[in-house]
Order: sequence, then structure tokens, then C-alpha cells
Amino acid sequence: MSVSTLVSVAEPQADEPPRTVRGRAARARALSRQLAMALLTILLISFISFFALNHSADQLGKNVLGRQASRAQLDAFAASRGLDRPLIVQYLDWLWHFVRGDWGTNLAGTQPVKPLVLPAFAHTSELAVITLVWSVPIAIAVGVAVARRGGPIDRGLFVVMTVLAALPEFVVGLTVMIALAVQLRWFPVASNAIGLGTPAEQVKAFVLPSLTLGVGVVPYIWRITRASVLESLSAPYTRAAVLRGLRRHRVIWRHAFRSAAVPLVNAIAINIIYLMGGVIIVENVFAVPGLGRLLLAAIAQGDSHTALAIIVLLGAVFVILGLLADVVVTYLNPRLRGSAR
Amino acid sequence: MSVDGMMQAGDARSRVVRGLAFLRPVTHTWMGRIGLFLVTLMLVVIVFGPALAPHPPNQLNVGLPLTRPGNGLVLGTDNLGRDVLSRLLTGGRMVLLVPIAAVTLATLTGGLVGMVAAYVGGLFDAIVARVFDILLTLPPLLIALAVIAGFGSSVLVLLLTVAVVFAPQIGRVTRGATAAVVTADYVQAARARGERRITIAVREIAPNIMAPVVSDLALRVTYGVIFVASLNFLGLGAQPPSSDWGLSIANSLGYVQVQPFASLAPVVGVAALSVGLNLIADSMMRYLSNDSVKDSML
Amino acid sequence: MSTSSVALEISDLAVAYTQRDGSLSKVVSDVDLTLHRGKVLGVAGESGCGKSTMALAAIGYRPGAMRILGGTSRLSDVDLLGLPLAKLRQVWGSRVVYVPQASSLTLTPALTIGTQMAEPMKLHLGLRGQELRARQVELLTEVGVPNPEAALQRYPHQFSGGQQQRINLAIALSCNPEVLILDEPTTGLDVTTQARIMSLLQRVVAQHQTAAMLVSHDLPLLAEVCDQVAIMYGGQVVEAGPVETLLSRPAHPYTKALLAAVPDPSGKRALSAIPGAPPHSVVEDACPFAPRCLHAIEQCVQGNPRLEVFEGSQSVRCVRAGEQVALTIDDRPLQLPEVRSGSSLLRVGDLWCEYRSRRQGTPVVKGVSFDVAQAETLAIVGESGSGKSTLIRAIAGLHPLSSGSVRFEGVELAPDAGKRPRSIRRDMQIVFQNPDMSLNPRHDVMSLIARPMQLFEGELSRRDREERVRELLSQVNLLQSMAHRYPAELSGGQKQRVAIARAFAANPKLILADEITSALDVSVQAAILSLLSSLSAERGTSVVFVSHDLAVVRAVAHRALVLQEGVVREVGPVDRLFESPEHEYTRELVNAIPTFGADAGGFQAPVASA
Amino acid sequence: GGSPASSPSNTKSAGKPKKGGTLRVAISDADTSDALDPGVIVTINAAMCLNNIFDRLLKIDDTTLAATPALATAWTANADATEWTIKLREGVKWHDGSDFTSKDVAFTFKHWLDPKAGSAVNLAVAPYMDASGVSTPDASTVVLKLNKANSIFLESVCTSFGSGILKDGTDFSAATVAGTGPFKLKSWKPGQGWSLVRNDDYWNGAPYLDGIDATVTPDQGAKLQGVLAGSTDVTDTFPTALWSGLQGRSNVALETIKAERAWVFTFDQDKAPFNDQRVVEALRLATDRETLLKTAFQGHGAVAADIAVTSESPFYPPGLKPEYDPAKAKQLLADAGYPNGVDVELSTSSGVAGMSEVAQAWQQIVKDSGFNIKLKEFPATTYWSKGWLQTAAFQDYWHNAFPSVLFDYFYRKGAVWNGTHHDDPAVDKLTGEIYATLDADKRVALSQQALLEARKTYSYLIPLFVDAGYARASKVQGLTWDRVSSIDFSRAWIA
Ligand SMILES: Nc1ncnc2c1ncn2[C@@H]1O[C@H](COP(=O)(O)OP(=O)(O)OP(=O)(O)O)[C@@H](O)[C@H]1O
Ligand SMILES: Nc1ncnc2c1ncn2[C@@H]1O[C@H](COP(=O)(O)OP(=O)(O)OP(=O)(O)O)[C@@H](O)[C@H]1O
Ligand SMILES: [Mg+2]
Ligand SMILES: [Mg+2]
Repeated sequence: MSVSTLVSVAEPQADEPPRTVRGRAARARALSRQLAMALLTILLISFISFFALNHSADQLGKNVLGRQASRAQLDAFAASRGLDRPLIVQYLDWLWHFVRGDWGTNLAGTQPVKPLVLPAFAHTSELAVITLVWSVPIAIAVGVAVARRGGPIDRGLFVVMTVLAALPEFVVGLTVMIALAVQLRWFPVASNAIGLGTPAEQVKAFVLPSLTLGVGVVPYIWRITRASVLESLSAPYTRAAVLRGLRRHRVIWRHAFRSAAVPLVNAIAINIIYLMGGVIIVENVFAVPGLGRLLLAAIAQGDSHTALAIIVLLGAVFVILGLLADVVVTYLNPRLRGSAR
Repeated sequence: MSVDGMMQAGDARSRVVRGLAFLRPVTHTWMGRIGLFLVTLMLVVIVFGPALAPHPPNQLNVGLPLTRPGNGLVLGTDNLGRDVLSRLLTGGRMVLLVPIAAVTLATLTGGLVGMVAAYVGGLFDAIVARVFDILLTLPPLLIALAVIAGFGSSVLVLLLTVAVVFAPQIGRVTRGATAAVVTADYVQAARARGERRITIAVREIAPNIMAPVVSDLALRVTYGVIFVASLNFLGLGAQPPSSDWGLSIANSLGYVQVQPFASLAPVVGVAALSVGLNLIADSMMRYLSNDSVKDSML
Repeated sequence: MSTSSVALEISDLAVAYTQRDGSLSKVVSDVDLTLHRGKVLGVAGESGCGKSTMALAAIGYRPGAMRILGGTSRLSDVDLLGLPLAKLRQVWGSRVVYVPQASSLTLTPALTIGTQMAEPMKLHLGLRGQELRARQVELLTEVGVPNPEAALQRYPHQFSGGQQQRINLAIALSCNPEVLILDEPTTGLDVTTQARIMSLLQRVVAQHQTAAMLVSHDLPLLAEVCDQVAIMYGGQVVEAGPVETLLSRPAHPYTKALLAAVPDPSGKRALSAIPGAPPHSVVEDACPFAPRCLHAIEQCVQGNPRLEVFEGSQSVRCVRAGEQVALTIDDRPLQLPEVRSGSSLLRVGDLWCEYRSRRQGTPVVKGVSFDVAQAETLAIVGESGSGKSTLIRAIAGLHPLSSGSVRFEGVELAPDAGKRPRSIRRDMQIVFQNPDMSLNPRHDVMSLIARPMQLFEGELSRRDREERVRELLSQVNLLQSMAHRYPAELSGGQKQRVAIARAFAANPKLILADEITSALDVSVQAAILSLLSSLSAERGTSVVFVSHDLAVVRAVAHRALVLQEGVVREVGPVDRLFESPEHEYTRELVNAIPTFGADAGGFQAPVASA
Repeated sequence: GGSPASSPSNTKSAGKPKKGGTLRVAISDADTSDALDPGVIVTINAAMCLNNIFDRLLKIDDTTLAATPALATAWTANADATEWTIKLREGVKWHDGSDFTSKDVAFTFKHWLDPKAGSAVNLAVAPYMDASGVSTPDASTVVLKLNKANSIFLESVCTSFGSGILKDGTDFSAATVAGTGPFKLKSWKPGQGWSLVRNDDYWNGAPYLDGIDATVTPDQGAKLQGVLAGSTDVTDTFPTALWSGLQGRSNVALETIKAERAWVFTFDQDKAPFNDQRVVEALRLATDRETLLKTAFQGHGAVAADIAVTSESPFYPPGLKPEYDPAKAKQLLADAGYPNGVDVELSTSSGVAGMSEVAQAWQQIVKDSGFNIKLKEFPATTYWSKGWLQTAAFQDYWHNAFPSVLFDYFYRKGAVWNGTHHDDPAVDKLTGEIYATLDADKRVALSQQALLEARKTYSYLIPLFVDAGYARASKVQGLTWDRVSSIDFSRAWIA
């Protein structure tokens, strides 16, 4: 047996490895980098949207003035809105004003954008929050509580939820409207009160749209919850928690659910995105003065100031949401924190 | 008989079972069987429907416009007096084709990118997350308009539009699910072994994030159909007088209170297809994850 | 020993698993065991013999695939097997505590250690606030987790394998149960820590009159701490009795064979395995050991013998029990493969590694240097938590280096595995400490093992690959039928062997093996270690071998490196290290080795020094 | 006075009008860009609100186009119809209390003439005058000097959308907006709703209603449910497909407006196959108008004979009848060189109410005569800029108007909306004569002659008129409809 060289076994002098200094400054740098990234994202969103929205000046003129508009009127319109300038100039002009808090007027020139968009944003946010507040807990609670695959309750729920998910919003919306507003008269048919009514009327007005939206949200969140919880219910640590005699709800909520919550966070984020920008059908059916309708009309009309204001707002919400989701995910999965990949 | 011999015999049998029963992942639960039945039924409708339709789908005034079922018209007529049943039987093709194809495409792209991003981490991940944010923020309608403006309108464009809208959503779910498993040692093991990133994503990570991703997927086909229907309003995809389900839903929506069957018939068709797909997906998930083995007795 | 001292009485227990095709596979049968207050019952047997299954079933735990076919398990007159889950929950954690195998997976990744430790104490003992915290710190100190105050705030993944195992033990001991069942509790622990834990166990058992069951394949350990021992084979108890008589005068040929396979810490004797592999389900119509038994006769295959009283309180399941067949020990002298000198395959220079928390890095590997020649086996020994796994991972490119270098065949390697050339990644294979986490739960054994071949030997046909997988399976003593199982359907030792087979599949030049035999019984361990030796001999494969089992180290390694708190204390040829240790810590280690003189039929268990 | 088309159903009112009550109105057709400038009305929402705030100079009957005085009490032209003198009603007050004078009218005309204002009335005034032609000899007289003869100048101005008279110097803001009409603006939320209150000083007698609350309900189905639930009193128009949902109910009535618009297919005569008038004739003969009406609009309307004037109109050429003869159509098509049929691409949009239905029905109807129609679908947003007037075959709808005005827009040389790209000097000449004569009977005769000539040479297919309909709670009485103001609430009351 030959022995290879004995390598130094000398004791190191001190605990002095060459290592990076990380501190408050580093964290501040990381934060500002994220912030810059977010701003850049929003800038890009506005840039892309602006060009995607691009219509010819004549078309915009006709959209606003009606199809009878004459050549002279169209030219005057284009000139008064600055539509005769190169696109990039128009964009930079918009941006320059926007960042200074001047959101401009709508394409028709009849409304300043800010008072148009902000209330709609508020209504939509309210509707979204109200919907999330009841539907997500229900979906999660049901998903977690009966996450035992193959039981009769699970099977029944599975079918019900899948059918609910497959029903388009207009079917659900009209059904709840006819049942709860026309027949039972519990709630108003139209939810205009969200924008126009007294506080009591407003509360009532939120019920039906929120119910309709929730019927779409619940099955989705429920499915993701169920799938993830089932997955982590079979993990050894859940088994160990059971064996420690912990109560069922503690095992499920503290041990299984926390690890299962990671995909859920993103599912909720996606639903928020949908609730903030994509509930046009529900807004139409229930006459909710919300962002979706406003955005749709703005896009249809080529009203770039209004559309961009909305898109930038939504963009800001989503970017924040995205960052937040990442933070929550890291919180829920401690292994992601500063570890090597 | 030696113990080993016994084992080998059992092994051989189970291999035969494995070879034959390619449908077993679906049919091993009764929910899966119902799903298979629904999807098969819808496939039959889609393939043989045109032959079974009692009237040409575009024939006007088969009955008075907007008559409810009766007088030999099983589902009544639509606003142009066309037979709703015949239109139901002939209009399912695109519904099967486009959303399923688009969702598949979106999963392959968005899902993969999300997965790889979460796995690779760092700058790439940050960029992908922001790109997803951008795509999620851009209103689907705007994307659709931009795509039509750029590429005109065809089935392929429709498919791409749906895929572009869905990809970031799927990507986000996938990215999240991946983040939960990237830290596992088997991923490290694969890295040490020198697997390519894509292989790690597909072989090591993908099977372990199936649960949320497949759940998301099966529902998304449903949303896809509805989305396709709304894109028809923009002149993207099916054009009137096509009896396409999505188009029919969109067009008959206006008078759903007068003749509900004209819009509800395709809705039920879509729902049946989607419920079927969901049941199949769940049954397969259950088979693949084999979790009765790991059940924690809760 | 009065009958009133009985704490848990298992009788006639039979358990099966539902397989994926719906059929039942019976893995435990006809088990009768009694746990007495204040006593420790050891259960040993080869991997896959149903030890874990039996222990789980005994406390009434029956997850989805498990079916209890019959029997009772009485805890002071309640039959745990008949209790509904709600009732069981009141028993579990307070009166009966079970510590599962693979304990690093049994801590919830998203919760801090403090939270998880507090749960049972709050629930079962009603402890709160300061009192609770003080008890937590006390427990962590007792099991030897460094810096317990801070540890409470950390997450499971921030601990080494052995530390996680000890945290689990701390949780188990926290509620002073009547019955304590420990499934392989010390697999990840070095000898000194193990000794410390065992003395803690003995203290708890004595103090609270706890009845303990200790499942382990480590016979010297059992000899040291148990009062009674039961040997399981093929899902049945084949021999049971007081530890003194059973281990000194084994009656069953299987027990004898097991004892013979225990490695010799003096390092003079080669490791010997029992040829063949145990059945993986209960054999009803013959003695399950008959196919491997040197003394099998006609009668052995005509029926499964009953467990009968042999001498005094010792009972045996063997038709020839009374005949006193001789214990044959393979005492071929130890033969280590020749090291190909002058060729340094791996050279690690002044390696520093750290774990970064929010503010700063804590170094855990501090300036380690060594090299490994071709065909050489270098053992890394050291206390649990001393940085062995981190070191191994850093070499494999899975943990960032703070500084230092890793050279392979003279070429400096990129610190990140992802940036290393393909050939290197093939030549250097790592086997992780914990097979549960390193085997993808969604792949079956076949595809797990075949993968490296597919990757590195693309030219192999599918059939060739499968052929080779089967060959590897038999080399690691696994039955062919395991090929289509998923990790969740394997016992702890079986998983570990799959992980080993996977590393071999790549035909590497260097194997980084992190505690690869910790979950293996002595016989399988012997088989695998011989396999390693023969690889070194034939192909010149080098091995970096992390182990806490110094007897094993002595048997397989050329040189050993002693690591303590991330610092190399001593490096040298094993013989010299073991015979004349220079460093204080090495001496401590060597002294803590439980020796086990199988040849004399007796054993000497040195008193643990903690 | 109201239009004969809509008044009969409303004069059946039970009992004597009663004062008081606020009407709840639901409107689908609305937009957030709706402004308080009546000149840029594009939605029913804005029309309904603003035309109850503002008055026009004259009120014009929808069918007969007969004028009755409103803000103008007399309007006379010089002999060659190039100078109009308008006498204004005296004692009229703006909602803010100030007096209505000729200055306001002059301001309004100048506003219409300014292209920057984007007013819809511009089309009716700009070809005939410029801002310098407006003068105000005294506070109740306005004189307009035209640069071309126009014997129906004031009538045609007052049939334009948005011809409400503005207060001098108005800035169109909700805070200051003031009209002379029956109601005053109380609140205005663009795209969401508005409310009006009674103008007690209205020159034509104060309205009965205390006020009107209008809310925007974009979804037609939801609007219907609101009426059925009794939470809505009056709505804007419903698509014909929903009418049956309103019929046969005691608490709700469906109000129909006969022949509200004409449906028009336009073919570009510069392009094959429409460069051959035989093809156009064949298309007309192949169109089974009864079936088209029955199918696309459930029969709610009347067939048309390829002119946009209904048979009730005084201008309708006597004896003119639509013809349906598929065999002859086939023959004509063969004669024109298409014995095996011809492919036609028709622009359409589901975004325009009824358009897609007409297109689909028509496609099936003319198929048997050898026309293979392919539908080209445009999104609602681009139809009017990319489909309409830009393609070889497209659809349109026209409202009832003086034939000469129709010629101005759709037929004459240089007419902005002449999608046929044809011009017939005979029609041009006849139109000139109509505008030059102040004799109303002669204008009717000339118009009939011109309509027949135009029908022959221009490639318009005008198969039908379609009715409009809106819902009213049975208890609501005294509503009148006119095209410009939608619903006129000035005499409405709640029983
Ligand atoms: N992710 C982490 N974050 C912080 N500290 C960690 C992390 N992982 C391990 N450590 C610490 O690093 C030290 C070395 O851990 P390592 O796993 O290398 O030990 P080991 O020698 O393999 O121990 P064992 O024999 O118990 O497996 C331990 O003290 C452990 O607590
Ligand atoms: N879920 C399962 N389905 C089918 N077979 C299983 C399942 N779990 C374990 N087995 C089999 O049951 C047998 C006994 O397993 P068990 O885990 O009890 O062994 P063990 O004695 O604890 O082994 P080790 O020492 O390796 O942990 C093994 O052959 C194993 O493959
Ligand atoms: Mg075990
Ligand atoms: Mg370790």
C-alpha cells in the first residue's frame, strides 16, 4: 500500500475566510435594482401598448366624430390632438406629461383621463378585493378540508367545481341576476349604484357581480389548492406531524398547506390580474362602472391616453403583485433564501 | 419454488398488464371513465355530427326565427331561423382544435420558460418574471388586435393569439410550482450528473410539478374556448355564418333570454368537453402520482 | 420482570401493502413482541425485512397502501390497531412516540425548528412561554445541537443530516412518552455523537420508565443499549431473546450470519456478506432463509417453522435450532486494492465554504486540503455537523466556494457544476447523504438507474441498458422486481442502494459517497463495500467516503481524514490513525468505537464517553 | 308635434296627465367619451340627454319631414333661395336665466362651421355657407347668406343629429351647460349615467316629470331584465331579437318606431362585377326581401324598392314596387358573362347591430341565383374606417331624409359617401333644381323623378326598412320618439 503525500494538517490561524461583505448597503442596492426593474417593466408595457394601440389619425377621427366627419374636420381633429406627429414623438410627449402627473384627456377631448380612470380603478379594485375576500378563503378552505382523494365528498365537489368552471360568466351572471334580482328582488339588477348610489346601495350593488366572479375564481383556486395539498399531504413531514399526534387542522394548515401554498400564491396572483383587468363581461352584464369596460372602450376607440393610463396602473399593480408573490414564495419555501442553486 | 422465481413470474405478469393497459391511467377510476365517455361523446359529435345533422347548418328559416324547442326541432332555431341542433352537430371542430392546441402550445412554451426560469434563477429568472408581467398586463384584446394587425386573421393566428395570452399565465403557475421543487436534492443530483438544463426541467422537475400545472391546464382549456368565442367578435377565427360553437355562443348571447338553447347548447357542448378533459386529467394525475402509496392517513 | 411492566404488547401482527396493480404484498407476518417499561427492545435484520413496517403498524399507523391483516397491539389494554384516527391522535405524540426513519424528511421545510419542537409540547404538556423555550433549549443541548438558542429560529434545511436526526429525537423525547419507537435513529451520527445520544436514551428510559423499541441494523449498538433483541427476516421474527444470550449464543443461522458480517474494527478481517437477498414479501410455505442458508435441509422447505422457545427466554424459528450448527466466519484477511501512486486524481486546496444568512456568512469548511490518488479510498470522518456533506457538495460543484480550488486530473474545475465539462461530470459521481431526497419520486428504479447510462453512453441500446440496470441491481443486492417500483415503495435501505447503483451506472473515476451505508444492514453493507473495492481494483476508481462508522472506514479506506468543526485535524493511513491517533479528537473518536468480538461469541461495549 | 309613426300608441294614454315623478331610464348605447356638446353626439345616451336640454330651430316630423316651429317661429328665403331670414321666438330663457337671442344662434352656426369643433351639423351647412354669411340684424332675427341655393336649408339642418342651439360662448362643461329645452342638467357621469330636472320656465309649457334619472346598462339582456323587474321605466332601443321577450306582458310595453332606418348594400361600380349594371340588377332581383326581413329582423320592418324613402313618404314615386325574380336574375347574370355564378366579397361587422344577420341571411338567399357571397368580417372598431366605403361591396344604413339631402351625401358628383363611385349628371342636375325651387309641390315632383333615375343608374341595393323599438313601463305615458332626440320627454308623465 503506497501512501500519497500527506497534505498540510496545520490548523488554520483564524476564522478568516475571504468573504463578501453584505449589509444594509447591499440590501438597499438589491431593492433599488428591483425597483428599477419594475419601472423599466412598466415603461416597456406602456411603450408596447402605445404601438399596439396605434390607429390611423383618420380612423381615430371617425371613431370620435362619427363617420360623417369631413376631411377638414378630420384634419382639424388630427391637428388638435397632435396625431399628425410621428408616433414616437406622440409617445414621448405622452410619457413626458404622464410622469409629471398630467394624464391628458381622452381622445375625444371631452374628459380629463384622471377623473375618468381613477374612480373606475377604485370600483374595480373594490370589486376585486370583495370577491377575493370571500372566494379565496372559501376555495382554499374547501380545497384543504376535503383534500382526501377519492372520497364521495371529493368526487362530488370535483364534478360540481368542474362544471362551475366550465360555465361562462354570462350564463352565471344572468342566472344569478334572474334568480336573485328579478325573481327574489334581493339585489338590484344593475350595479350602477357602485358608482352613483348611496353607501348602502353600493354594498348591495357589489353582491351579484362579486358572486358571479367568485363562481369563476373558486373552482380555479380550489383545484390548485386541492392538487398541491394532496401532494404535500403525502409528504413524509406530514406523516411525521400526524405521528406527533397533532390535531388534524394543525397538520393540514401548518404543515401540509404552507408547503402547498407556493403554486397557490401564483394562482391567486393570476386571479387578481384577471379580476383587475379582465372582467368585461361581468361589468357589462351588471353595468359596473369598472376598469375593464373603460379599457375595452378605450382600446376599441384607440383612445391611447385613457388606455395607457389604465394599462400603466394595471402594470404597476401586477409588477408589485409579482414581486410580492416572489417574496411570499420565498417566505413559504425557506430553502430559496440565499441558497445556492 | 424459489422466492426469486416467484418474484420473477409476478414481474412478468405485471409487465404484460402494463403493456396492454395504456388506458388504465384514465379508466382506473369511475370519474376517469365518465370523463373518457364525455370526451369520446364530444369527439363523436365533432367527427360524425355533420353526417347526423337533420338540416344543413346554414339553411335559413328551418323554423321561425327564435323558436324554442318543439315541432320536431329538438333545440329550436336561432335568430336566423337556423336549426340549433344541426349547428350544434356541425360546429364543434374548432372548439376541439384551437383551444386544446393553443393551451398545449402555451404550456410547452410558457410552462417550459417558467420552469427553466425558476430553475436557473438569477437574472434570467428576473427577466422572465418581468416579461410575464408585461404579457399579463397587456390586455388580451390589445394583444389580439396587435396580432391581427400584424398577421391578418386565420386559424393559425387565432391559435397563436390564445397561446400568447395564456403562456404567461401558465408560466407563472409553473414558475411558482418549480420554485417549490428546485431545491430538492434530486435536482442537484441531476445537475451534478451533468444533465442539460432543459433535461432537468423536463425530466426531473416537470413530473413533480404536474399536480398544480395539470389542474391549471385542464381548466384553461375551458377558458380557452370562451376566449376564442370572444375573439370571434373581432373577426378573428371563425367567420359567420360558420356554426362554430364559440361563434354561436358569441352571436346567440344577445338573445339568450328569448331562445336560450341557441347559446346554451354550445355552452353545454363546451362544458361537457371541458368537464370530460378535467376528469381525465385528474384520473391520470391520480394514477401517475400513485399517492395511495403515500397517503398520510389524514 | 413482572407482567405489569408490559407497556406495549404486539401479537400476531400481519401487514401487507396494496400494490399498484391492486394486489396485496404481505411484508410482515406472525410478529409477537413485548415492550417493557424501562427496557429497550432492539429490532435488527437486513434491509427490507419489514422492520419499519412492523413498527409503524404496531402503533396503529396505516397509511393508504398499508393493510393490517391481523393481530393486536395493546397499549395498557387498548388495541391500537382497532382505534379510530381521532383516538390514535390522543395516543400518538404523548403516550406513544415514533421517530421515523429518514428523519431529515420528517421536518416540515417551511417551519422553524422552534415551531416544530413547540407543537407537541404545547399540545400534550400544555407548556407555554418561557417554560417552553427553556425546555426546547434544554432538549437541543441534550442532543448536542450547537447553539440551541439560534437553532430554534432556523429552518430544517439549515442543519446537517445528523443534526436533523437529533432534532427529531429531541422532539420525540420532549413529551416523556410511555412507549418510544426509534427507527434507525443514529444512521447519520458519528460515534461520539451516537454514544452521547444512546446514553441520553438510556437515561430517559431509566428515568421515566419508558419502554423503547430501537430499530437498527447496527448490532454493536444494539448490544450496547438493549435489554432484549429481536431479529427479523422476511417479515417475521426469526429469533428473539435477552441481548446477552442472543448475541453471544445465536441459535438461528441468520442471526449468526448477520453477526459474522459485522465489520471488524481492528480492520484485520474482510467484510463478508450473506449471499443472496432476502425475500420482499412473507414466505408462507418454507423457511424464508432456506435458499441462503448453509445449513438448510429438506425439512426447511417443507414448511415455515414456528417460533419456539429455545433456551430460557430465547425463542427461535428454525428446525435445526437445537443442533448448534457452528458459526462460520469468513476470516479471509483484509485486502485493499493497490493505490496507483503518483497519480493524484483529485486535489482539493485550501477550501473554504460558508452558509450565508441575511447578514453574514458562517464558514463551515475552513481551509481543507487533501488529495486522492487513483484507486484510492479516502475516508472522511468527523462529528455530525462538522462540514463533511458541505465539503463533498463543494467538490461536486453544488455548493459555492468562498475560496480554494478543486483540481481533477490536474485541471482546475469551475466551482459550479453547471460550468464543468461533461466528461468531468461523468467521471465524478456523488451519492447524497439522504437517498429520499436525491431520488426523484416520479421515476421508477429502472429509469433512475438507467439515466446516467443514457446520458453518458448514448450508444447503448435500451435493452442493453436494462440489462445493465438488472446487473447493477443484483450487485447492490436488490431483487429484479424492484426495477419498476417507485421510491415511495421502497424501504430506507433499498432507496439508498438505488442511489448507489445510480452512481455506479456512470462508470465514474471518482465516487463521492456521503454516508452511503448508513441505512444498510451489515450484510448488504458488506456487499456494497466489496463492490466498491472491486471497482477500485479493476478500474482504478477512487472513492471519497464519508462515514461515521469507523469500523467500516477501517475496512475499506486507505487513508482517513478527520474533520472537526470544518477543520482538518488529522490525515493519514487508517492503520496509523486508528492505532496511534495523534490528535486529541481522533483519539476520542477511536475510543468511542463500540467493539464487538463476534469470534468469541461475546462483545465488549465500552462505556460511551460524551 | 310628434311623428305620426310613434304618436298613436302613446295617445292611447289612460286619463289626464299628472305632474310629478322621476323617470328611471336605462341606456345601452353609451360611451365614456360622450360630451355635453350636442354637435358631437355619437350615442343614444348623449342624444337622449342633450336633446332634452337643447332645442332646435325647427322640429321635423320623422316620416313626412314636415317642419314645425320651435326656437324659430318663421323662416323665409329670398327668391333664389340663397338668403334665409329667421325670426326667433321671444321670451325664451336659457336654463341659467339669461335671454335667448340671435347672438346665440349666430354663435351656434359659427360653431357648426368650424371644422375644429367636429360638429355633425357641419355636413349640412359647410357646403352652403361660411361663417361670414351669418348676421344678426336684431336680437330676434338671424340672416344667413348662402353661397349656393338651398330651398330646404333650415329643414335639412334641423334633421341633422346634434342641431341643438347653443348658448353664446358655452364651454360645454357640466357645471355651466345651459340649454333652452324642457329639462335642465342635474348630474352627468360620462359612460355611467345622468339626471335631468324639470325646467319650469320651458317656453312650450313645463314638463310633467320632476326629472329623469338615466343609467348606462351596457348589456341588452340585463337591460331587459331591469325592465321586467320593474326597476327601469324606459329604455333606449332593443335589438329585434329581444322584442319577443317584451311582448305579452302587462307591466311593460314595447314601443316601435316604424321604418327607422333603411338597410343598404353598396357596390363599387369601378370594380368587377359591379361595373355591369346587369349584375346589380340581378342582385336586386335575386333578393327575396320578404324572407330577408323575416329572417334578419323577424319581420319587424318593411320591404324597400332600392330607394331609401318609405312608401308613406310624400316623396315616394307612385307605383314603384320591389321585384323578386330569381330566374330573371340568373338570366341577367348569364347575360353579363357569369353563367356559372359570380363570387362577391361583402364587408360586414358583428359590431354593428343587425349587420351580420342581414349579411348571413342575404348570403343564403341570393345563393341559388348564382351569387356566391363571401363575408368579410371587420371588428366594430375598424368597420367604418376600413370596410365602409373602402371595399367593393359593403353594408350601410340610412335614415329617412329629404331625397336631395340623400343625393348630397350618397349620389352626387363628389358626394363624400358615394361608395358606388358612379355619377349620373341627370341626378346631379335634378338635385340642383330641387334646391333652387321654393315651390314645395314642384320639389316633390322633382324628387320623385330623381329617385327613379338614381335607382336605375346607381348600384345601391336597398332591400328593406327596419323598425326600432324600445321598452316602456305601462304606467309611463306621453313619450314621443323622434330620430334626432330619441325620446322626447317633454310631455311624458307617470300614471
Ligand atoms: N443551508 C444551511 N444554512 C446554514 N447552515 C447550514 C446549512 N446547511 C448546513 N448548515 C450548517 O453547516 C454545518 C455543516 O453541515 P454539513 O451538512 O456539512 O455537516 P455534516 O458533517 O455532513 O454532518 P452530518 O454528519 O450530520 O451529516 C452544520 O453545522 C449545519 O448546521
Ligand atoms: N408502499 C409500499 N408498497 C409496496 N411495498 C412496500 C411499500 N413500502 C415498503 N414496501 C416493501 O416492504 C418491505 C418492507 O419494508 P420496510 O420499510 O418495512 O423495511 P425495513 O426493514 O424497514 O428496511 P430498511 O432497513 O431498509 O429500512 C420492503 O421489501 C419494501 O420494498
Ligand atoms: Mg426501515
Ligand atoms: Mg452530512
